[in-house]
Amino acid sequence: MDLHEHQSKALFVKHGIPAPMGEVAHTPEEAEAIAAKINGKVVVKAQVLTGGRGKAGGVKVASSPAEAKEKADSIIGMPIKHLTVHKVLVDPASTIVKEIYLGITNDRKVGKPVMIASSEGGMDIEQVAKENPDAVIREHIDPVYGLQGYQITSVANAMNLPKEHWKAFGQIARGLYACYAANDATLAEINPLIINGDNQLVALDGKMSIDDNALFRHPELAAMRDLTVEAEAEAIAREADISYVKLDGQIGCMVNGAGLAMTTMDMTQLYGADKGIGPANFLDIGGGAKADKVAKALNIILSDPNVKSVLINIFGGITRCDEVARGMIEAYNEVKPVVPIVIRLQGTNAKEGREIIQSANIPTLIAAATLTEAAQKAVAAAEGAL
Amino acid sequence: MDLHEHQSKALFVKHGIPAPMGEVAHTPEEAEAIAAKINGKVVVKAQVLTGGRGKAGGVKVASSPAEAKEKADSIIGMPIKHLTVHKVLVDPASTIVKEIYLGITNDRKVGKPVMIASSEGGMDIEQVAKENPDAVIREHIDPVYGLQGYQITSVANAMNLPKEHWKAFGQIARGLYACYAANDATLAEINPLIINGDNQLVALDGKMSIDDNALFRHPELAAMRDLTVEAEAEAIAREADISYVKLDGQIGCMVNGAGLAMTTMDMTQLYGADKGIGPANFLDIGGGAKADKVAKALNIILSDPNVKSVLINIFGGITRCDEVARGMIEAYNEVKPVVPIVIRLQGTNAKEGREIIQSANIPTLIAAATLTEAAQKAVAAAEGAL
Amino acid sequence: MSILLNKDSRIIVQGITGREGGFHTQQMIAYGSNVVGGVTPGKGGEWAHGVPVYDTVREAVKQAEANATVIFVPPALAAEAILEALDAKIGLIVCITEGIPVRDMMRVYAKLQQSSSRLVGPNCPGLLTPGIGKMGIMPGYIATPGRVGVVSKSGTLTYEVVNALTEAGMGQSTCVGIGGDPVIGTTFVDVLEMFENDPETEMIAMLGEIGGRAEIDAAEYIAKHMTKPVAAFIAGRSAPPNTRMGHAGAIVDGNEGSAEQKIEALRAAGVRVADNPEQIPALLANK
Amino acid sequence: MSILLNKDSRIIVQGITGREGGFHTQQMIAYGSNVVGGVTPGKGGEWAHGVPVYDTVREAVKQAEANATVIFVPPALAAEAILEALDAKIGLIVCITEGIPVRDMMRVYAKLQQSSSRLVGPNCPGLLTPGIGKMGIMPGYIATPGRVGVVSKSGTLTYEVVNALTEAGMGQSTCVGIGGDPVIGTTFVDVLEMFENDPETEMIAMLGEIGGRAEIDAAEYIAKHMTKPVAAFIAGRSAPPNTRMGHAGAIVDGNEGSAEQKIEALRAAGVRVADNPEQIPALLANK
Repeated sequence: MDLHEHQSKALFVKHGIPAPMGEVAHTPEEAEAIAAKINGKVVVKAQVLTGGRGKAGGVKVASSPAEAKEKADSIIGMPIKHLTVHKVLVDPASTIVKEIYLGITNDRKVGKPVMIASSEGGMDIEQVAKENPDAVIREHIDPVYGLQGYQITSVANAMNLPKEHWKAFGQIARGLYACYAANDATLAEINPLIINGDNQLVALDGKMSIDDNALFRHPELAAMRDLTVEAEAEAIAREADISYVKLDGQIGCMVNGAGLAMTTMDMTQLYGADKGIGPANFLDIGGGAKADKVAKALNIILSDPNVKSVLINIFGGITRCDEVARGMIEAYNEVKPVVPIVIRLQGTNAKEGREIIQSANIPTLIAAATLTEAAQKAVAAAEGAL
Repeated sequence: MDLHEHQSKALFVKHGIPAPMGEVAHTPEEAEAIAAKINGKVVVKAQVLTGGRGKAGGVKVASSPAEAKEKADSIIGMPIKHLTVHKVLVDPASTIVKEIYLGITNDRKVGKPVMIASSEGGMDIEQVAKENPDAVIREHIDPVYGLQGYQITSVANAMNLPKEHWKAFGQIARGLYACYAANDATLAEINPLIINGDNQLVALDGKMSIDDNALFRHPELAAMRDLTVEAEAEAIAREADISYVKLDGQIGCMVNGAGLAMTTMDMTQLYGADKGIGPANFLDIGGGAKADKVAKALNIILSDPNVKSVLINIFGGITRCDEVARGMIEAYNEVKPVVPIVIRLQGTNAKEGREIIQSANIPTLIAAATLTEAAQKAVAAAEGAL
Repeated sequence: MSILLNKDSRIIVQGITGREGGFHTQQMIAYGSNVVGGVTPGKGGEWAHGVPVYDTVREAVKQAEANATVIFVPPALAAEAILEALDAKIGLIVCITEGIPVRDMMRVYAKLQQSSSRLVGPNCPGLLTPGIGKMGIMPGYIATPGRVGVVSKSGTLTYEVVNALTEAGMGQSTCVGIGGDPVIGTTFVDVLEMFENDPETEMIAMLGEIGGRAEIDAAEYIAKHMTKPVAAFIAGRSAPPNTRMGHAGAIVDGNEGSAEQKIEALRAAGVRVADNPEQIPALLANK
Repeated sequence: MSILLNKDSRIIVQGITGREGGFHTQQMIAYGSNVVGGVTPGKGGEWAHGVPVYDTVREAVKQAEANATVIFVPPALAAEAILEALDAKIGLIVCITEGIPVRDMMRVYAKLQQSSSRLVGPNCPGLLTPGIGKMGIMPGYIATPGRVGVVSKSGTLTYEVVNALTEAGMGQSTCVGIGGDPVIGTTFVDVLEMFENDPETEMIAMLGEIGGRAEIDAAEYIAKHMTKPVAAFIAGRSAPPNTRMGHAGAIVDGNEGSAEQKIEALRAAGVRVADNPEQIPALLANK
């Protein structure tokens, strides 16, 4: 789960990291009031959970409350990538003398957190990493012992940070690791960490991602989830414990298991790409799905107007295919979909499942034996409907 | 540093361990008032930093506030071993159905904390450990990962604790380890941990010792030090960063280094034992002692009226013997001791040091070349004064 | 000799009295796996599914001489269950549990590296050695003894391929689900090495996914060390590129992780990469 | 060959710019020790006592090819200093610092056991190899090259015995102060084993104290494995028995720890135990 900049920076401050203490505005008027309170130059920053905000015009400087209102008005409601901006952070403006990058994430190769730092911070840090890898310092952290002081010294040294800033940098690095560890983060990033006009280190922008698997022990973080960025279908899916991601194609997919769900998507693209047909979504209903879950999943898939056919691919392992088939018929009767549904059952009691589907005698319910056959039939059905 | 029972139990309660919530009384009247508040049977318990309190009559049950006052009166001021009781804990009395032992200490052999438990708790636990070692469970704890739930299960299982108590025991074991770790304890002990008449587990008595080396990061614990148990000389020594322990002999010792200090004591006993003469104290002045420290140490030694002679044994490593000799002369002139002082200087600039002592021409300042000679001369001097 | 699981394996189930643990214990026993007991704290002394329940793994090792464990305990307790198995010096630990916080797994991983135990998973379907037994949730009936080693990040996709192999008359030596979590005990490379050294395995089916660089590492290993033929499928070619927050992840992982890159690396290593998992038996048959 | 410290040792001093660290750096260099640098965070690039200062041990290893370190940093930071040396894979770590919290040392000890480094100390006078060099605070001039290995828990008592040996014309191969803290990196047994295997050591002087059971372990080791003569002194016969709080310590340590028990165990192992440390040279001379 990703946190907004203002949420991330609030957590940073809790861990002793200096950051501009602005406030969030949901309307231009609120932005104006905050700017008046700050009583100086401000930055109005779109709070959206995606990158490229700056390039999209989502960050603007304002010299007066009136100008802050005007800038906020232009930013709130603007689209950035596939998201709409619903709120802005109004921060006091800073003079930037130098931009540093400081982040922590998990390195799955070694099973440890890694601190990443560069004296060449800012938006182009990935470019720096590619073109001048030596300018990006990596320091692996023992997850049991935590970040040690000598590691911070080593990082500060390697990035050629002037020694007058080491003490402040140490406090920030310690704070960032503490913040990362205490919140089960998978990313905690300060970019840029600036040296400002007063020669102070300040976290100008911050990003954090929290491990979804750990949210059960962080109710206060779980409550920070921004529901406005979630499409309605995704919210419904999450409630029902279904993994759903909307895509741009025409074939709605319902599969048990993430790997097989991706594979099923791949198959619709493999056989449909030359006809401009591909997957409309990723959907994993998980193990042991019962009728009501199948119905919910079907509803979610069909809420996408682009869907021209549905491909249901169930490999019954522990799940029994006859049960899924019965659930499918129930769901069909409840949802009454108009688009054709190709259903392929394999594994435990697959034969019984197929018989149940066939004996239901629903013309838009098409059985398939193999995944290849199912994908081809789903493509053909979608094509027929195009 | 040892904590009193009431201090230890207060820390236990902070970590979720149920314990009787009595109060401390310094006078019989206070004890009466506390008993009145408790409004039921109470136990009046001497708070002294030594074992064998129960056998010495320092723990008494009282059925009424008046009786509590009476018992407190008999306990406050009583001597237990070499200590005087200055205060009592007045706890509500408990019905004891079963006594369990649960303690944590460090096992230096393996460099880890070890949890020790026995279903045969109470005062005779050491006896149990000797006679029936299998009745004492030992579970080593990884100091980095901490006590794990399965270890608690294993302990509960091995001590045949009825399963109805496992949950409560788990909470207490976790709490005890957390209390131990958070306070840099070297001992945290519940003895007895009882099953009371309501079938609840309760920490009836508690002991904690804190690592002196870690007190710098626990000012709140350092403030708990009971200064009333410290002899004045010991308090002065601690202030001056001198290690001093009063003993029963006649030869006051002043040495640099703990091992050499013990060795010097051993030598006085080796040559004096047959004459009933031995060390009057352990005293380590540490490294690089200067004149003022030598003077302080001399004052501390001479504050003991049993001292008949003094043995100063300095092995100058980094410390220069000439400096010590000069310091010694200064100290001598300041303190003007009447007892003879044997001084043996060895190591760096020993020759110069000896010359300084000799040229001072003080009759009660006797030089010696070897430790053996020094010990023999100190014994003779003490003998002469006997 | 199969890899990992064999006739000398004495399996216990951690979480045997739970719903999932209980069901799969029955399935494992029905498949003929040598399940010698289970562990549920507080239920020691009881019986479940015909085997004794112990309070701790240590007790199960002592009483039932367990040397392998399969873990079905809930995510909040699973990391500790693995630590318990490590502490009891269980040689083979298979963790099925999905949803373990990655921070917990990193702590486990540090301990695992100090031990001589093998951890498979977590968040995996486990192991299946046709004719010998299974540890985990793979449906036993889809497999048949033979000479294809199967290794996979995925669950149902594995079943799909195992089923296709069986239907094509190609049995399996061992099927291993390594799991798709960020921190796992056993990697593609580990399993490939075991298959390479296993005389009963003649060829390997490998099923990967987008994300991470495990398949790239596998390709490098195959190019350098493997003599046996490998066929692979990489799921997720149609998935849109991940829109990642921040830069740290990209800096650590570089640009690796897309299906195309993985497929390319595997092809360059001489692996036959299928467009469709149902092609795998054919790719292996034409060796 | 001496033990631990030798001609190939390239020594750094952690805490070189501190008062104690600086003084003893001068002493070590004056004695001829091969000090190649020092470490003080924030002072990298400066020079101290004629050697370069680095910000980190890692840097000192890289730039000065350090393979041995002696630690003089304050107690609150000393455990981390040891971890830093371990992380930089320094093979020989000598920690002089007194007063490190035991909890910190237990964490260090867990890490030490995963490494291949040797830690001597903490709270010890360090090492002295006459004619080669010293790491720590032992006064160099009292020692002279020879064939007696000295191992001790104590500081000045060691000097006393080394001095007595030198005055008796008996030089030393290496003098090792192992320190008296509850958790230490190198025990009597470790050093005795090194001396037993060191062709330059012919006989050993061992100086123990009351408390703990290290001398009992040493006696057991000597009885089983040592062929070279050992003379010992145990300090603290006149100390009153420790009045200990609680029972846990007594249960863990049993009744061991008194001088009498240690002396008895050592005598039973064939060790000549002195009543007086000044007897040690004579006890060794009459071998």
